[in-house]
Amino acid sequence: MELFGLYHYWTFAVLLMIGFYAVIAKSNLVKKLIGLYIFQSAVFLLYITMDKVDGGTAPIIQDGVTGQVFSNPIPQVLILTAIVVGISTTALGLAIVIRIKEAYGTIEEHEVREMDHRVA
Amino acid sequence: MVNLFAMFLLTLLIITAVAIVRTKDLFVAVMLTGIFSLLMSANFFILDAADVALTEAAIGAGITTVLLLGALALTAERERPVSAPRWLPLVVVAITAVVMIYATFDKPRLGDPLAPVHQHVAPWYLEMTPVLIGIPNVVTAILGSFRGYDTLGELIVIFTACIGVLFLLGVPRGEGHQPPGNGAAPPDVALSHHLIPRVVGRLIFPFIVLFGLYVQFHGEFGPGGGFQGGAIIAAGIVLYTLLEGENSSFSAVPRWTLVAMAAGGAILYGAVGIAGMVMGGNFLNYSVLSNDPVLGQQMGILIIEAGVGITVCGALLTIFHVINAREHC
Amino acid sequence: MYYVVSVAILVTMALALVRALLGPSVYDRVLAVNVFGTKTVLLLSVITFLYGRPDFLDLALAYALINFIGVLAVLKYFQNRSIRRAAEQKDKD
Amino acid sequence: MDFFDIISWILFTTGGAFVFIGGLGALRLPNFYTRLHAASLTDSIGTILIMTAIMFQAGWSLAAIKLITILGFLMLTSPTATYALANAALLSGMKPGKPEYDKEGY
Repeated sequence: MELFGLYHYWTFAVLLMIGFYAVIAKSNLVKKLIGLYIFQSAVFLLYITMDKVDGGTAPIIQDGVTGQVFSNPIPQVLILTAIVVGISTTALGLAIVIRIKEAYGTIEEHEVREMDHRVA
Repeated sequence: MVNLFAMFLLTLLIITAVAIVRTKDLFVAVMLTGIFSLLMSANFFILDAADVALTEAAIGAGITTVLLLGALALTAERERPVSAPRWLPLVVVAITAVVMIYATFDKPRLGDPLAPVHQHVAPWYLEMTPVLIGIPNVVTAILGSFRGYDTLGELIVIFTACIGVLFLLGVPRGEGHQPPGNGAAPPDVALSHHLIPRVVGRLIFPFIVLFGLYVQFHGEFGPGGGFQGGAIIAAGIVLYTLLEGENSSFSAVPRWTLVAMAAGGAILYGAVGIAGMVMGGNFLNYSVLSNDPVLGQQMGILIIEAGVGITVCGALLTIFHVINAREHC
Repeated sequence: MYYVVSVAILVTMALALVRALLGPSVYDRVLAVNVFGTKTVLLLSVITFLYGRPDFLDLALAYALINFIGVLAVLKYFQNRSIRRAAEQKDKD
Repeated sequence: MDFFDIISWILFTTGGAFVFIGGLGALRLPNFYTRLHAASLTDSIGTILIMTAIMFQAGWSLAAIKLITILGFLMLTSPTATYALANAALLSGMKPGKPEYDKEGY
């Protein structure tokens, strides 16, 4: 049962590597961005996993209830902002991909590279 | 028992991620990303992070899908097969995964109260928030006051991303572009002839905005705050745009307002910091804003959360409109 | 008793995920996402009571309001795609 | 165990059963429209039953009002989403009644 306490971390490692695989092995640029999204979600999961305390509850103090154990609020603060920043930067990446499509007519990395070589 | 549920959800999460990477159809990948986000949010909630789960809900349920679909409409829907060998990245990834899983055996197990992360500043924040700031939600207190400088930085990043998207896509298309059809681009018909979605959408649109405002201003007492509230209001206006078309949306919320919102929220945040300096404190020290330091902190947090909400809403809507307008020009 | 209903919801989520993976048409996948969305609302509501913190029902409320937008975005995407395809067809003729 | 607990037990069990049957139908039925039918109908009744059961547990409080609101919005949006989906599928040329269609289904 002790080992199951690490299951969250294993999921983090596997998800991180799935996202990483999409970034390095896929040629499609939108797919690479989705891979990056999985990658960053894995990091979010790692941080949020670390905030949990046994028998704890979310760090919002309730009126008239004493003796509660609260989970750690700091990872939550970091990830809360990171989620919104994540979607903004993903949108920036998508904007670059759209411009690449307009300039090259394709969003496959190897085709873009071939065209660059032909020009050079 | 809840931990078993969490493990089940995490397993589903891995299956979804594998399917996202394996599928050749990008539309399917976007749909599975929606499921991925739902699972992620449920996991965050089970791990006691209600604020984070609400953020993931506000962003992942509407805005992510809409932006990705907008990008797909402008690029391609299917991935082309590659002939290059695949085994090298697979081997690299597998080895790294094994190393990382090996490294996790040194980590404290889930929920260990003696883990190093719980020893340092967190107990101080939990203890001092009721004394110094006097609001129940410790997450909002850290976000707005103790770590206000970080949050200002994050807000500037969101604003910069919005400016970047405007630079890349806000300009008209180049000379070589020929719109499909006989010279005329497809008009933006929206969903105006789908009567039932339109009626229901119009019915719930005000409730989404109202709920967004509730989340925005109830952030001191429950899960919520500027990031979630701004994203929910943005999602509501996206719904309106989907139903009624770009033009009606711009007559309700003009384009310049959105850019002004994206900039104005960040300026408001900075202005609170400078006001603190003028009144004799440090940058972003709200205690000096009022005679009672606790009241000053509460006022400061309320105003900077409003600034965050305004910027997030403006930036997300600007990005959405710019990508959407590209489709119809 | 919260556990019983949670297990039913979780199993249904798994079934919906299988449907999303199998397809075969894109509409089946959108349907699966939709089913998944409502199941998430139910699961979150049940877990708030399991944890004894009913003030977190805001989360389920957010999903109940916002899930709808995804389906409408898909509907609009299909509609624009058929318009685009018709225009391309006309170009070819 | 008092009267409300027994009612919630019954509602929870039937609701869970409906939800599960709906999931099973969405997986096993032969074509898209039948799957849509199974998923949407059981979704509605399952949601109503489970939400009512939680309301009996919550008692008369702010939580109960929030639950009623959630139920109301789900009752509005979920059938609309189903309608929109069926409409999109029909317009794309997928005919009801045909047991199978081509693999991509566009």
